[in-house]
Amino acid sequence: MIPAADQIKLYRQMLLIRRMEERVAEMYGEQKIGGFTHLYIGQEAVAVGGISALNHDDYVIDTYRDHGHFLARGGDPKAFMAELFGKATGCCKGKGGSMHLADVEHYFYGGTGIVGGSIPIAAGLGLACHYRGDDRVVMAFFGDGATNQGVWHEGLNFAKLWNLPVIFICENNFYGIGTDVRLSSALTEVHKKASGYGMPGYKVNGMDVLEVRKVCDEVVRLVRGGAGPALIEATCYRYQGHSMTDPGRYRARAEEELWRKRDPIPRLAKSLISDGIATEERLREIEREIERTVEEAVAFADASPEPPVSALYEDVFADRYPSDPHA
Amino acid sequence: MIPAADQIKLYRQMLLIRRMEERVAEMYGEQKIGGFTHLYIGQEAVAVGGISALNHDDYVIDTYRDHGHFLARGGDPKAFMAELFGKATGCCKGKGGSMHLADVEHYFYGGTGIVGGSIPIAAGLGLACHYRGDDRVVMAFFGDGATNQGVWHEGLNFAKLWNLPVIFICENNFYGIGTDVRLSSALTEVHKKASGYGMPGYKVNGMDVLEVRKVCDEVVRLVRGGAGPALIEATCYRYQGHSMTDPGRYRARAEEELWRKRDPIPRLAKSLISDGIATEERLREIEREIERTVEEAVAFADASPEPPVSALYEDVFADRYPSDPHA
Amino acid sequence: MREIRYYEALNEALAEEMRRDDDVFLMGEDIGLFGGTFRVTEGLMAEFGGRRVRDTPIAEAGIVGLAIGAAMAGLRPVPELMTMNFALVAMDQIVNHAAKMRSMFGGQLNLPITIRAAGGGGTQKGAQHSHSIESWFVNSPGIRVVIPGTPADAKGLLKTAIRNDDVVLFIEHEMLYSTRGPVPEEEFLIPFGVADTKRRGTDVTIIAWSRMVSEALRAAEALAEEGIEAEVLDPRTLDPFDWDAVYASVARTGRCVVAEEGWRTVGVGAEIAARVQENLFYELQAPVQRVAAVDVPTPYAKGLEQAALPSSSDIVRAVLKVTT
Amino acid sequence: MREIRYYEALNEALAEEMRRDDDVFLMGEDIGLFGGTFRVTEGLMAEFGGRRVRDTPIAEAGIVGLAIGAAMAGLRPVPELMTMNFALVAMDQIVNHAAKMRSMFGGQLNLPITIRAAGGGGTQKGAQHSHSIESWFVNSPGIRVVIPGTPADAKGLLKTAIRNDDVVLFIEHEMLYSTRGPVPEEEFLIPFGVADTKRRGTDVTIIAWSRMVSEALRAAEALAEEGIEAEVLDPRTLDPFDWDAVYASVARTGRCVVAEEGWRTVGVGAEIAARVQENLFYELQAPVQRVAAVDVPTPYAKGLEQAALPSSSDIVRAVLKVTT
Ligand SMILES: Cc1ncc(C[n+]2csc(CCOP(=O)(O)OP(=O)(O)O)c2C)c(N)n1
Ligand SMILES: Cc1ncc(C[n+]2csc(CCOP(=O)(O)OP(=O)(O)O)c2C)c(N)n1
Ligand SMILES: [Mg+2]
Ligand SMILES: [Mg+2]
Repeated sequence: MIPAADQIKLYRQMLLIRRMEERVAEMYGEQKIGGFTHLYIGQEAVAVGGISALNHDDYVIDTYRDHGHFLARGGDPKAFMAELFGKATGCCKGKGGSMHLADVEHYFYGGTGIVGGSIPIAAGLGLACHYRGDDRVVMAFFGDGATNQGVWHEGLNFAKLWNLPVIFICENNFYGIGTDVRLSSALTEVHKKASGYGMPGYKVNGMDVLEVRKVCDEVVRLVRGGAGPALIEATCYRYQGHSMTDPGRYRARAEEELWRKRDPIPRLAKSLISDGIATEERLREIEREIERTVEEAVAFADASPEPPVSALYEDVFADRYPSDPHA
Repeated sequence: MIPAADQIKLYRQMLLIRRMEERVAEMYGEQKIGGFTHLYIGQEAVAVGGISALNHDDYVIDTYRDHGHFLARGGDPKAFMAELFGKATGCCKGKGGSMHLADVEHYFYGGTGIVGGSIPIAAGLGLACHYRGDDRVVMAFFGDGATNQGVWHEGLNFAKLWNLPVIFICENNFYGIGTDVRLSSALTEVHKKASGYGMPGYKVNGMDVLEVRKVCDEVVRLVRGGAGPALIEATCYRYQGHSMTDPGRYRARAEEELWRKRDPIPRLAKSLISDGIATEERLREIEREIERTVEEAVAFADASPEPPVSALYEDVFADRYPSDPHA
Repeated sequence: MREIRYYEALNEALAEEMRRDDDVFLMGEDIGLFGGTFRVTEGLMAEFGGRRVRDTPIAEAGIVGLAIGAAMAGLRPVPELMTMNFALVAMDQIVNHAAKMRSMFGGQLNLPITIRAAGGGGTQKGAQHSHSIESWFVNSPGIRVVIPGTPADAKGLLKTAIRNDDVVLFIEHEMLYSTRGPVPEEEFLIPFGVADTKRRGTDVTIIAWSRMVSEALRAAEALAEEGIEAEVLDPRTLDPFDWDAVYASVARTGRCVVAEEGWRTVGVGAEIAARVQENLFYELQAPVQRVAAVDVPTPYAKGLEQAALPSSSDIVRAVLKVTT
Repeated sequence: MREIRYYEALNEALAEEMRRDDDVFLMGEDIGLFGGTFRVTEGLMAEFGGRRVRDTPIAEAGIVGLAIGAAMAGLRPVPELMTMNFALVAMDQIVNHAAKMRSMFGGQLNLPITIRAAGGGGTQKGAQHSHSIESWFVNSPGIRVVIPGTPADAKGLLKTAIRNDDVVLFIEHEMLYSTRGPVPEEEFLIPFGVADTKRRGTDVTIIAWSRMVSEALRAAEALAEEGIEAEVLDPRTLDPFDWDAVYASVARTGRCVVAEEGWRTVGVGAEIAARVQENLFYELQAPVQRVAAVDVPTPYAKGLEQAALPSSSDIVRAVLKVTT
């Protein structure tokens, strides 16, 4: 049974992500945000359930659909929005953008824009845990589409071979852009791909944050204890298009409606109330607090300065030499 | 039961490969052959058993350890030796060398020097079979080490997803250069890796050509019939070092001796005689014929001309333009 | 002449070549049911079906590998890598397999493969999604590199590429897809290795390709107001390369500026500068200038990205440097 | 001074840096029990054990990826790719992840990774096993490129690379491993970005690195007999690059020849030629000449391979072209 305070925190985080993402969509429409922007709406239970099972100094690593995980990991909403606005106050000084949010202080090692690219890196974080003999674990999030990339295979083999403490969480939302998982994976039940590595595979309902949390608690405990890596498939659904420019015509309306009925946020709200953990009034209060946080983040991002052109030449290397480009 | 004539052919081919490879080693010692040269001695039963199960116009594709498969596919021993000598009469005009033997006329699409590199290409040959609606199959040979490369994963997923007629044959000789398969693969029983793709996996004794042939007959029949791809693990052993410069110190003497007792050639000789398929005299005669073939090949290679320098500028492209390099 | 968009021109080329030859087929991520990330393959699944328009897993090395195998067997695959950024996971299959196989096998087979991918930056997609790395492929022997800057060139060159018997890397540009230009209604092909003079001029030769063609033309207009007449030469194919056209133009103008979107250091512009000084040492009135991206990973923030990538004003500046 | 071999110098550098810092560890194919394909890691497994000398699967993209992760967590991995040929399967992890991450993340972390690999051809290993593709990495921002040509440079630069806080590609050469040269007994480091004058001369500047250094020196001796004194300059690191040293030397000699083993078209030599003509347009007495590999996949046959790759006689020819 997940403690009441934790359940409220899960609710707060899912709602924060949802409301923040809704504002991101607006801001993208107003062209305050550019480039590729992939919303996390609908999948909140996976990031929140998974990351809440970690210690503050466990490692988290991600793909380009990284807004939810950044916030769930405790990343600053202001630095988040400012990054999307391309401002100097962004978490990556405006250099990363939506696909490359990172917050090393919170052990969030960021998004990559290359499908599957983070998987061997996740194993490398796991190797560092082993190397140092600490008892940290690594949690790596990725999509169903990533499981067909070569490096996914290499990363999972390494992790199992060396018994590294990595929890691979596949957010199976059944599509990679417009391609149905049945058109991309020989094995559509992604957790069964673990069998090719002799690794345990779990399947959870990624629309139920309590279930995700429960399974992750257990898996994290095992992995931290030395059981070696594990693969978790969390079935879920993204409510929006793949990125801001995708109208998502490839999905059936009926399918979308079905999944909207499984929305993880009202689901948790209902159980919080029926389990007597929170009153409706308390939930409304949380909603208001979150709205304030979102507004503050937008205001902060808006008011923040653009990075100066001189920033172009910074951060590329730790050490500088005369032949490096300069203003 | 494999027909008597076929069994004799299997014997002849294994012995041809063995004797040819022994001469290759000598010629390498005499510096008539250069570069990387990977001998196939010890593994003859896999190439011979596997390829003999194919039709003449099925596709075969390979790695850098490709001498045995080239010969088993019916490649000309003279063109083989001349290629190793880097002569203009070689199967690739001296441009490929040991790792890149190819013989398109015999549907042998050659070796690649990049571990795993041929796997998606094999699937592509399978795709061509499907595309054209012909009933050919593809047989792809590779080592245990290749199964951990990213493209191996991609190729197997594609093959199963599209139900392509490809037989993937892993020659598990338990080492990739000096690295024990237990130090490179999370799953050391390579045929079980098929499970990650929902593909059937078979294991055969790669030191018994009759067993390899029997299983391949069956698998080829299934695959040709439309059952989709299959993975076969043939356990075997290379008697020499990884390449000509490897003394092989990483392997225990006892292990080597054990596998030498399983030599596929005396094994078949024994059963040919005990089954009344051939007399000792007949086998000696075959041996003599093969020795002649080998000598002719060496003499041919020796007598052949070097490629002219002008050859440098040929074969790169089918179409030539003025900016291409020229003598 | 009718005007159509770059992506429509590409779409026509694909459709025409597929109608012409059943051996031509497409494979790539989201090219079928989804219609292509940049709409290039829109409608082709409907016309040609799933046999010839194949949606694939996200596995670019695999995609190229399958194309190689299919080409070995005599087909004419046109794989799409979506963007050049994803060519990085397929480098080995492209450069070490596709490009070398004909040569290694002593010419035993042809590999008629046209690999399509969108290159370039300029839309704030950040460091991993803004590559102009044509220089790597021009460095690699065995592969043709085609990089059209206008709808007509896109169509005519893609048709040539598909009929060509060698491995072709066909680099489109994300920011060009929606640009319009005149494209003949009747069928036409554009040969490889023939540069196109996009503007005649006498004072300086600007060599530019892909998105930099329009930047160079814009720069030429601004320069014309200052009384400087720039010739704009678009090689259109970087391998083969029309050196004769470059030498002829620079011999006339005596001055040369290369504009490319890729990084400056060891870009294709370096090769052009090196060859021009080798061949026209005494004709050159000033050193060859290069306009290119700043040698840093492309940043996301709009202002920084614009500062990182070259534009018409950088070209103007470079021309002024050698003409005044 | 004692003379040791190139591979021994590298081995010493690794051992010294591993003794100095427990965060330094090695990973790669056959580096441990087998002792390294080129003996560079010989004995290190015995001294440092399997925690710090890690044999890996054949999965180069994975190897680099794991190194990135370990470096993110503060370690100092020294992954080996065996040869540069296998960097092609790891291009995305090297160029699109390792090299860009610091920048994309706004400088939040350092990635102190030294990727080692043997480059080059010349031993009949054929088209897929003879790469000198340093130009691609010099084109890519965010990664240092180090390419020593002598045992002493190999040792001093490898130690610097390992202590450096950025991603370094450290390119060795298959044919250099067994070459001998003087290497100080006492500890020393060689800074990045400082070219070394391997021979003084007044008539022409030959710029060469890796295996071409010895070819250039051989050429210089032959030229001396003709009365031509060549200066041989080895940049040693291609990123950072010691442009000042190049300009200073060429300003003195007025003539410049670049010798590299990589393909000619868009090689690093193109960049050097482009910059030298940009910066020394009026000082140059003759066009910059490039000596490089013929733009074809390297053939296996010995005679053809030798014709494909550059050698001291090609350098002599190029020098004579600009001095007579
Ligand atoms: C190597 C690579 N190939 C292609 C792309 C383009 N792309 C971006 S997201 C995406 C789909 C990924 O699907 P999935 O892994 O299921 O994640 P989801 O978007 O559903 O979260 C593709 C193909 C990419 N970014 N990287
Ligand atoms: C991508 C790649 N990495 C490394 C190598 C170097 N290499 C050549 S053969 C080999 C071992 C391959 O082992 P395995 O696949 O088991 O085949 P075997 O040699 O045992 O037949 C290695 C690592 C290579 N050729 N390609
Ligand atoms: Mg998905
Ligand atoms: Mg093996």
